[in-house]
Amino acid sequence: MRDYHVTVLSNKQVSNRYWHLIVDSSDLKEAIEPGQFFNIKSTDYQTYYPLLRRPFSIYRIKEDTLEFLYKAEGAGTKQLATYKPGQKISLLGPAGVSYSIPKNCKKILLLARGVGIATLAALAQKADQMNIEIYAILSARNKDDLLATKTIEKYCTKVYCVTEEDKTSDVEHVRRMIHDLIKTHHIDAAYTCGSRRLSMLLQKITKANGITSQVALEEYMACGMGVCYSCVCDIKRQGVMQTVKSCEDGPVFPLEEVIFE
Amino acid sequence: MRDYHVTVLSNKQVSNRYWHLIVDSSDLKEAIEPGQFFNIKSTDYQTYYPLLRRPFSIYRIKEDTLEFLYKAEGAGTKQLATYKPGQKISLLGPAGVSYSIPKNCKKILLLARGVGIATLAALAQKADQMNIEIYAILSARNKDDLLATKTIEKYCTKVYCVTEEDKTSDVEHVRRMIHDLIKTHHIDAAYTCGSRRLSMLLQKITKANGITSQVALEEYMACGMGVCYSCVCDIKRQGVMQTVKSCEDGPVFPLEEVIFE
Amino acid sequence: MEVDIGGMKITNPVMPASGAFGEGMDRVIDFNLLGALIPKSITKYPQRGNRTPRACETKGGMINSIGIQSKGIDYYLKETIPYYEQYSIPLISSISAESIDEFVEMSSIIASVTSVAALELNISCPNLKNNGQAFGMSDDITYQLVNRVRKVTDKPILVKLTPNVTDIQSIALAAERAGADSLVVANTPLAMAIDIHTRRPKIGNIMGGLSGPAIKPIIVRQIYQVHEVSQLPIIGCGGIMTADDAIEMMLAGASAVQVGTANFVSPTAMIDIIAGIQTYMEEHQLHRIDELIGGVIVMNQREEDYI
Amino acid sequence: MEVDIGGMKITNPVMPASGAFGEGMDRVIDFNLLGALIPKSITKYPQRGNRTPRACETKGGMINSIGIQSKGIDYYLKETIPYYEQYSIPLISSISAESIDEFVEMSSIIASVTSVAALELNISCPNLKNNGQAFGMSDDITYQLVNRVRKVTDKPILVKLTPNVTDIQSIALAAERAGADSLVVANTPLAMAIDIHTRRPKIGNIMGGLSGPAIKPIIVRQIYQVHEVSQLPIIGCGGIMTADDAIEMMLAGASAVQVGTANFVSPTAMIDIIAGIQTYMEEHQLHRIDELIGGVIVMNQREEDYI
Ligand SMILES: Cc1cc2nc3c(=O)[nH]c(=O)nc-3n(C[C@H](O)[C@H](O)[C@H](O)COP(=O)(O)OP(=O)(O)OC[C@H]3O[C@@H](n4cnc5c(N)ncnc54)[C@H](O)[C@@H]3O)c2cc1C
Ligand SMILES: Cc1cc2nc3c(=O)[nH]c(=O)nc-3n(C[C@H](O)[C@H](O)[C@H](O)COP(=O)(O)OP(=O)(O)OC[C@H]3O[C@@H](n4cnc5c(N)ncnc54)[C@H](O)[C@@H]3O)c2cc1C
Ligand SMILES: Cc1cc2nc3c(=O)[nH]c(=O)nc-3n(C[C@H](O)[C@H](O)[C@H](O)COP(=O)(O)O)c2cc1C
Ligand SMILES: Cc1cc2nc3c(=O)[nH]c(=O)nc-3n(C[C@H](O)[C@H](O)[C@H](O)COP(=O)(O)O)c2cc1C
Ligand code: FES
Ligand code: FES
Repeated sequence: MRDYHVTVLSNKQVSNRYWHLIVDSSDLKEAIEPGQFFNIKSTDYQTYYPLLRRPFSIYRIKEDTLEFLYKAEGAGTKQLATYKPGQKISLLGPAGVSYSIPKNCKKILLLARGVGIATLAALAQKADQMNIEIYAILSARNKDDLLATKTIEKYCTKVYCVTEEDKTSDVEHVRRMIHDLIKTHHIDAAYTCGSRRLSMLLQKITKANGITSQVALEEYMACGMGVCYSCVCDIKRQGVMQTVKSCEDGPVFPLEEVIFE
Repeated sequence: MRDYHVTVLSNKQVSNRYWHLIVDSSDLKEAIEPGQFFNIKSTDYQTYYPLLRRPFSIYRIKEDTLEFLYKAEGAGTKQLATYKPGQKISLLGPAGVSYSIPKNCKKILLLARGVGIATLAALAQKADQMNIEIYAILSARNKDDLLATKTIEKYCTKVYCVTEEDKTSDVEHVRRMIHDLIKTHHIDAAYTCGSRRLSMLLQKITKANGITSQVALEEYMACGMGVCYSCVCDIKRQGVMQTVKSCEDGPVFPLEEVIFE
Repeated sequence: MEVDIGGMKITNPVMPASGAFGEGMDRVIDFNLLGALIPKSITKYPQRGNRTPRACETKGGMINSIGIQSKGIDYYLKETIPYYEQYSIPLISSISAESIDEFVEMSSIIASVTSVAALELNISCPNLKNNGQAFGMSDDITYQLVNRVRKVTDKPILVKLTPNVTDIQSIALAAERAGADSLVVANTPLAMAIDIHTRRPKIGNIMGGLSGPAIKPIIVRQIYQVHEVSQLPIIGCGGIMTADDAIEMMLAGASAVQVGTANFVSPTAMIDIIAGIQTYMEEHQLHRIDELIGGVIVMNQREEDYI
Repeated sequence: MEVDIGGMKITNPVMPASGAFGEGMDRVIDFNLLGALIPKSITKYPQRGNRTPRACETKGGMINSIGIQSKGIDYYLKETIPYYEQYSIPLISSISAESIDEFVEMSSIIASVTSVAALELNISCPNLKNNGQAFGMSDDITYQLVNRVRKVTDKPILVKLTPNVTDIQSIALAAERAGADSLVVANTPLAMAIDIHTRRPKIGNIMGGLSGPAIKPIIVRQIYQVHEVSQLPIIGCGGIMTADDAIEMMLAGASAVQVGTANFVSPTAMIDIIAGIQTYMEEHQLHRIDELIGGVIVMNQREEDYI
């Protein structure tokens, strides 16, 4: 983990609400794993507005580039969207615990919603390199928000898309899809990101079916480096309730440990 | 006076430290006179940095355009320099008391330093239209800072430049130049802007020689519309000391009234 | 959007903050659109005000130390009040004085002018007779001051509190017990800035009041605290730049708001804020402004669902 | 750049602010370059801390209400202190307690650890036994608290004052009389923010402390005020983002500074600030840091020449 000042190679709007950022990462010598994130300083000058960095998980990891996918919504992400190729940007990371793929894993299930799709895209890329069969259910408000679908399709055996627009994204429907999937295929591990509702659903199903599963949480982070305790969440580990820092002990947690109140 | 949202037509660096801004003023229906100023909002978005507007006097007034010349130095002027043609900018004004040219005036003297040259350029333009002979002494740190010289030369009978670089700008030397000028020509009125030292000098000379003279002050302004009392200065009017607002009662004052401590 | 401020009805909850508003602004906005008018605080005798520089910028704010540059009460009665009489909305006179007696004397004179709708007592300025402490820094003095003024007028008394206190609730309650009709929360936090190259304070008077967006979170907290203990209508003041800021203060407990520094940044700010509150009320289907006042939900604070 | 803080020599005047610094940062900066190390305030018993959300942004600042999430004093002695022993610079332990007795007990235990160079008493947090008022809001309680701790240790005692008081000078003097060696000016102004769409406070605990650039002018003023009356070395804290901010506080009267929120924005901020102070001293031909401390020029305040 370091504060890297890297060069923006590309920063483009890819759908109504989403942007795609590519930076030159040739100076980063550390290993970067899916599920980890960088804390990005969205403002370059001394306005201190917005004051704090914003955490974004890694979307794609290549030899000399790093990619992020983000929703330009609030002050920070809107500011981020103003970066032009050639400008320097400050990235603090890589931070946090990554997703892990169990040994001898053959088939996995990805369940993502919204920008969570970006986070799982990185995992899909890695799993594909390990020759794992990937089944993905991607959920979004509408088709325009189903970003990264093309990227993720490249790696997956099968991708299912559900949206509010098509009235296919309700929890009941997704539950049936997951059940069908795990009935047809022997799923070794499941991963989710981007929705509390879907995480709770997956938690129940994987518990009932004895499937290893992990979730990447998106808690509000002030420092992103384990010092401020703003990003805490409650987990139950070996029967003991603990308040942990999601920036350091997470953002990826075993799904069964997470307490969704 | 109004808060005009006008379009930037051009905003270019014209020397090492100075910038030249041209805006579309076709919507401004008010009369604008040399010595008046606009209070310009240098930041367009909600960063509130810098918080306040910055006052700039009018450099050139044309049919459908207004021009400003400014030194990009602190937070506000640096921000101002980032405006691109086509962007909207907020101008509050015209504000303040303008320079006035006495009736039957034939010859005037301008004494300007630094960006004060911009302020007096507008006056030169007007005086020239009135067929007045103009003699100007322009002072600056170095030749590069002698901006607007070309603009002002067009209107003037004779322009003298002095700089620190050439070791010609010391008060003694300028005093001799002014004395020579008023000995050779019958100067009806004198105007100054941009330097306290030179203003004090001109105050003494014009008083001794019974020449009408005016100065445009550059006090710190928070509101620029006469409500905050941050821009006050002391003047002596008809023998009575008064604290007046330079944004409303000025920025142009009869030189003999100003108290330079 | 009508609000009742201690008996004074105003057609909308937005008014200027004293000292950051004045006659010169009539060229830029229509005063009749505002909730009320408050000229700069007036003193008994003409005063020159503080030495310059009188204002400087800070990150997200500005410091001012104008002192009360004032032409005195005679000029105020002869020129200022008549000027504001041309407008149809309530005129609130902000009064600044050096002693309780002077507050009483001035209040009595100004309140007797028919066109003055209410008085605002600026008890946040340093009291020269009390070692520079502001009147509003003590419960006792606040009580005495307001109580004495209460006896000389029936017009609504607004008391402008200072934020520079350990316990704003007890000061608020002192003003309330003494008969205040409304509390303005609050004046400016005392602040200072130094130019590191000249080594001089950026303000001629060394210290001054901090205003602008930087202070809003402190003021919102104080409004909330005062609203917890006092029944009086609160006028929120400090750092409002947009309608959202005004709404935030109303949710915290303010019945109306005052806008200062924002006028300098954008002279139409108050008009924009009135429009913005209206839009918010329509969007949230609120029919009366009362539904907003003190409407913050503090029960069952929990993390927002992040689906 | 060496400074003496009540007997403790530090090689440069820049150190972290408690709670905005921690072990995780060793991956990003070399701790040995700092003036001192201050981990997050420790409580006697393990505590969960406050409900989330625990932080939010404001214009030019942020509000936090972490509560003291702490693993308790046993963990601190067994894990935290030994971790910091690997560094060669002084370790200052920040202590937070619920009663004077608890402050005394904890101070005595922690001060007896050889590698602890000094104690920082965080008297700015609410005292549950006293109706939520912070210890540092009362001269008397501040005096008693510091006086009792003074009796159990000879190590330097730093007292971290709260800015939320009417008269910071009298609190500073109470701490000084009671035997404090240094004053940290100051903790965070109490603040609040409300989400106008959900109508909920942006902080789970409703209110929290405001930090970041927004508060600097308030803190600079308090440093100046404390420096006027107290002989103790002051550590300035609140809103420092750059070397210029640190120098401003030193000119106001601080002997050293603490940096909090800036670490979140730029984890190398403290290192950059140390370098920036050095550059400033060279440019202004200052040979000793003492030439900076309290160096503000307040005589003959006059307008700057505008040539
Ligand atoms: C580990 C992690 C990985 C993430 N990965 C991605 C990603 O790949 N792509 C993406 O678009 N988004 C991602 N997010 C969410 C992203 O950080 C927030 O959307 C962003 O910070 C909002 O900033 P803003 O300035 O646009 O919004 P603001 O105006 O600041 O706030 C908008 C909303 O976002 C919430 N928010 C603000 N800051 C954070 C934060 N630090 N963490 C979580 N929520 C926040 C606010 O509470 C608010 O509701 C991730 C968050 C975390 C914690
Ligand atoms: C009536 C008037 C007309 C002016 N006309 C011009 C002009 O035509 N061209 C030009 O370049 N400059 C002009 N100035 C000066 C110009 O307003 C300041 O240079 C500018 O405000 C500095 O802003 P900044 O953000 O760059 O500097 P900052 O970083 O804010 O400050 C830099 C320096 O400028 C001073 N300053 C800041 N604001 C003001 C202010 N409002 N008035 C005076 N000094 C200030 C500060 O005290 C500081 O010393 C004029 C000023 C006035 C009052
Ligand atoms: C330039 C200036 C002058 C002020 N003068 C007065 C005054 O005379 N009387 C008063 O009660 N408050 C005065 N104030 C304080 C404002 O009324 C208001 O309380 C403060 O600015 C906070 O609000 P804001 O952040 O909206 O500006 C003044 C503020 C400024 C900026
Ligand atoms: C997230 C966070 C946690 C904090 N925790 C503590 C603490 O445990 N003890 C303490 O004395 N101060 C604590 N503070 C206050 C800081 O030490 C410091 O006083 C404050 O942040 C102002 O400085 P800054 O503007 O440089 O951040 C905390 C501040 C922040 C932002
Ligand atoms: S974000 Fe600061 S500890 Fe996790
Ligand atoms: S700048 Fe506000 S009165 Fe002149």
